[in-house]
Amino acid sequence: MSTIVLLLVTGLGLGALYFLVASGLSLIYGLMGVLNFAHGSFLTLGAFAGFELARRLGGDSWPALIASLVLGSAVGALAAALTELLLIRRLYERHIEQVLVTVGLSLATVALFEGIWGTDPIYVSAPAWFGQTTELLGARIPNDRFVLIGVAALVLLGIVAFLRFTRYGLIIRAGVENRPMVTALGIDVRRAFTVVFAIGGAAAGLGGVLASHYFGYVSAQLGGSLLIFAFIVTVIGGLGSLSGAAIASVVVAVLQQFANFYWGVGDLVVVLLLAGVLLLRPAGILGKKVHA
Amino acid sequence: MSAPVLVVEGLSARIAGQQVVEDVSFEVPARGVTALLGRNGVGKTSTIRAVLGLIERRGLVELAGERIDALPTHRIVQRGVGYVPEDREVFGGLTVAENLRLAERGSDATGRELVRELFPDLVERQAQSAGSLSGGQQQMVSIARALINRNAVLLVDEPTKGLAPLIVKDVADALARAAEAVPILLVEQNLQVVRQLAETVVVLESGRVVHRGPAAELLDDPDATTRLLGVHAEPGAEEGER
Amino acid sequence: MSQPPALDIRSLRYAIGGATIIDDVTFSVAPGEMLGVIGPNGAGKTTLFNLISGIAVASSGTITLDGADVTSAPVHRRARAGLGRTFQTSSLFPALSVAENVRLAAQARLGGALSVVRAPRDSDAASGVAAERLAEVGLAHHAATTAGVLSHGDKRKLEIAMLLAADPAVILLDEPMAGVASGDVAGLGQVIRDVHRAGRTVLMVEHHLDVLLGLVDRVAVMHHGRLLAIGEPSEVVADPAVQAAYLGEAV
Amino acid sequence: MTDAPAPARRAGWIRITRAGWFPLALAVVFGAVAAVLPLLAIEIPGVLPGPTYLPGTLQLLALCLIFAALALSYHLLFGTAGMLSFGHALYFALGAYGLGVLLQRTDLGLVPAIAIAVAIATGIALALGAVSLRVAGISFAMVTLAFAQAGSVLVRRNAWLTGGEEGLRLDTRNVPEFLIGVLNTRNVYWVALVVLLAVFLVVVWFERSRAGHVAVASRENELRVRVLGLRPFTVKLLTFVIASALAALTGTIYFVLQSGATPRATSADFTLTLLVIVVLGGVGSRWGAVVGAFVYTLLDQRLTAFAASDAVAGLPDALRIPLSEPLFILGTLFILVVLFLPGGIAGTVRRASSGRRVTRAARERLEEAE
Repeated sequence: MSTIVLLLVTGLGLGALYFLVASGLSLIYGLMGVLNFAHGSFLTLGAFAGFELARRLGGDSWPALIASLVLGSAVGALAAALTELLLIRRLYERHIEQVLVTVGLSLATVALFEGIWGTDPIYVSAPAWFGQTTELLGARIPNDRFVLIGVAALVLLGIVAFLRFTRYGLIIRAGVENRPMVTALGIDVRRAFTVVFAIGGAAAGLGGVLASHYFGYVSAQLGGSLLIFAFIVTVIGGLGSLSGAAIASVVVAVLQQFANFYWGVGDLVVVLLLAGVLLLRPAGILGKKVHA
Repeated sequence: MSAPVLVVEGLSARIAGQQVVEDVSFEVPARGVTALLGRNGVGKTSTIRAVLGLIERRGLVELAGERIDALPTHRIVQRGVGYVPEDREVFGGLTVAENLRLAERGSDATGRELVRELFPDLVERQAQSAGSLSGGQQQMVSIARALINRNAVLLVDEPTKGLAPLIVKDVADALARAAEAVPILLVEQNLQVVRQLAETVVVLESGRVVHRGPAAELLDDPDATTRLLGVHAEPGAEEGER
Repeated sequence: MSQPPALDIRSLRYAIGGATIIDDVTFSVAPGEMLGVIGPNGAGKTTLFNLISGIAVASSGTITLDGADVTSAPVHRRARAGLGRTFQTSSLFPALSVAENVRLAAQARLGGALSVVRAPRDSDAASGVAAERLAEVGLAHHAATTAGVLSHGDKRKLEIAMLLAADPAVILLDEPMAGVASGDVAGLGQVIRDVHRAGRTVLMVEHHLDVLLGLVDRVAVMHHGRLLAIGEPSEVVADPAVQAAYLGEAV
Repeated sequence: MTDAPAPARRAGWIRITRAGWFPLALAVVFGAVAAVLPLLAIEIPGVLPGPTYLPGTLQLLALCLIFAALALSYHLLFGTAGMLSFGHALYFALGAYGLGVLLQRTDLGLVPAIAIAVAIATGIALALGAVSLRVAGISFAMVTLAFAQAGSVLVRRNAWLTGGEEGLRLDTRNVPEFLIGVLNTRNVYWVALVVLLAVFLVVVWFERSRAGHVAVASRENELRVRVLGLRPFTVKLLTFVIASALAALTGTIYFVLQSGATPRATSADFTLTLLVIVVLGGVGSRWGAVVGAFVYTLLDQRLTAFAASDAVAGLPDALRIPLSEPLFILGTLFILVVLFLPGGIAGTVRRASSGRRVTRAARERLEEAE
């Protein structure tokens, strides 16, 4: 029983990380039709920024952690917004080229990160409470899992609230449905693109700092490895569906944890799940249309 | 007669490299309804979309004396061009209120009262998602989105398409009310509606203007109607049940 | 009846997102007949064609093609069963030449289109068929032209050539004259007449009523997703229900 | 190419096959020049590390040939059939690791081992392709990526079979003498050349076959193909399997040339590299893929040498760090090509040489709006 609870909560924690990456991917894809390969780099950059700041502030204090979370998401948002403004926007409506540019960006930035921070993982420190465990239903659960789950839930609520209650949110929701009609109402939809990129980047940057605590280290490859699972999550959840991404994040991560623990084949099971979903429901769990 | 609100001169447009509007010129007077007529596929909708910059276009378009043909769509709309698209194109996942809120353009949004008065039904259903409305109600939302702002001109594309006759009458009456305040360029297949609303008609054929004149003159001449609109009698007066 | 109808449609219904687009439509078309389908915009004509050709799948009802039930068969299987169609907007392979477009259609029909061993112009029955069909619609001189740069009227002709090359028994023409310059309408009408004369069953949606009524054997009137009337052109035009619903009061 | 078609009809084919004999003639010239290189002492300072007869130079050139062959197989997938795959490296790796494992664990000779490795990879491609092709476009890209990533994980995890992170060494027991050792590099080079030419011929053949035409037609207008009574799925799967088999074949030769393989050959980065090569060369162009592979491989090699040079080491950090990362420079170059040189090298040359042909960009715009 306690093992199951532990696996479940750890899976939820990992799912929270997947969601932080996948939410941005899904929003960007939904509004703009762009698959953003550079999304992992926003995450890695956020993680490194958070790490550098925390190190300067003394590493394992709570204020340092909170400051690093804030900085990580700010840096992620900024990097994403600049990517949209400088690269994506120039290729308006040319989806394949947009994907290619993000591919190039991800290759270049990962190399750059390796140049700056080296190829070896850099271990990060956190407040002592992070490493301790709390007992839940007989299972001793590392505290960082709760933080992850809490933050991801807040991000989900935040994004939902943003989409529901702000004007930009309204524009984004309408744009996902029918973009030309939004411009035909006199709205410059491109500004919403930048906003969506920034939100996605912020979530990824936040996820980067949290991932560095979940795994215990930062490396140039951190974003790339999470990105693959985030892709799988967005396909399973249904491209462009935020709630689909949330559900699929949890399902994928929990399944992965259990499969890893019992048979050591977590990654394989995830891919099999993907294959199964594609065979039964090519549009994903909450996808509206089969993408052509 | 006062200066026209919209001047279109030598407008051409392409979709997928194919000429869909060819050298079209006409004017929309500053008052009343001008109907843009022609058979299916002659480029009426494309003309409207070209004026709005929704498709690639060339030629001159002037709004109240200023050229707008080089502007992106959202800027054209911001200058006061209201648009009611073919097939309504409401945001089905948004509520009625959200659809309207999205359309409001800051200080231009002076038409809330008018919308409330014309479409009491929508006020009642403002929390309902637009996708769950009937076709007629969706058309009301689509028109309301244009009327909620103060506009220099309205471009209205087949507002009665696929609607039951009672609703057609409501839509036509609403447009008649709107036309008291703002000039309208109307694409419409239902010639009864055209007769009720329009003073002037412009007829397109194969992307070109082939006829221009007072509406009554054309509609009272069956030969001309047949020749220009390709109908024996009057198609599109949609009666019957949904 | 000794011969089954070329196309038989029973209680066909199609609903999406709560809206019923096609509502209880029943009719059949005899082999070699030409049926015009008319109705105001949004009446469901194109949807009806999509259901027949399999691009959309009916919510209920049956579609029988030459005696075989194809209600839920995939698009390519219906095509192989002898169904051909054109689209409202030209639907070609724009980067391929005119000849290649037609040849591809002929090969799809004659078999071996997926051969990796044979070059496209090997042998070839298909090449011969393609050349003939191009000549029939008067496009032989454009054989080498890239399809994407043809004029609109020529694209429509090319579509018909592709149809002919695939040699379907039943043809759906969705507004073949939409956007065609008025000078070309008569020529295109003649092409359609020839297609029909070769013994094929034709269903055609068209807004040029004057042309349509002169071509077809019978007319079906669609209105709000329902079949309002079907019969000989003169009868249908005179039918008071159609008058009231579609043609409207006299001007 | 059997009969002599009327001039008009011949011209009709140019769009896909170009003039019939020209690519083949070009291939013959290319093959002849490449074949005699090991016998000559050509030096191209700044491009090649040394004269062409030296093993080191030949090793690099052989790598160029292999990547060119791999890029051609990817061209078949992406350029011809329009399938954007992010998992093509998987089949290359299956070829390389398949051969390695077979040589290590069986007594098969080199040629049968290669044949079996390619056959296994082809079988896997058939199964995974059938699943991936349930979706199209961006989803297809993500799904192929996921499968490739699973392959990568399996290779890294199962060290007992694949050597894990260390990689797998070439077991030379059953490899012919003349392919082993630094001195025999030129023999491997020639084998690589033969493989490249073979891949080229298969690609040309497929593109000119009826199935190839249906693949192009499906890329342009899938619904129309279905309405004609054909199943785009079949031809896409066929293309996918052929491209994967070719990739596996090049993978086996890569394994021989490098005397082994590391998990990097299975990584997503490697597929992305392939994408960079094809886009750099020009999507839709066969020789663009070949040129792209040469440019990329040589550039990668030269940039790596440059990064390690004293000139870079002496620079301030802000310059030194980016310049010491070849992938950073290549990635940036790639972005610039996508932004400013649509059509890559081949597209730029084509634009420069003729203004009258319909440019690819224009054609794409047509398709997109269609």
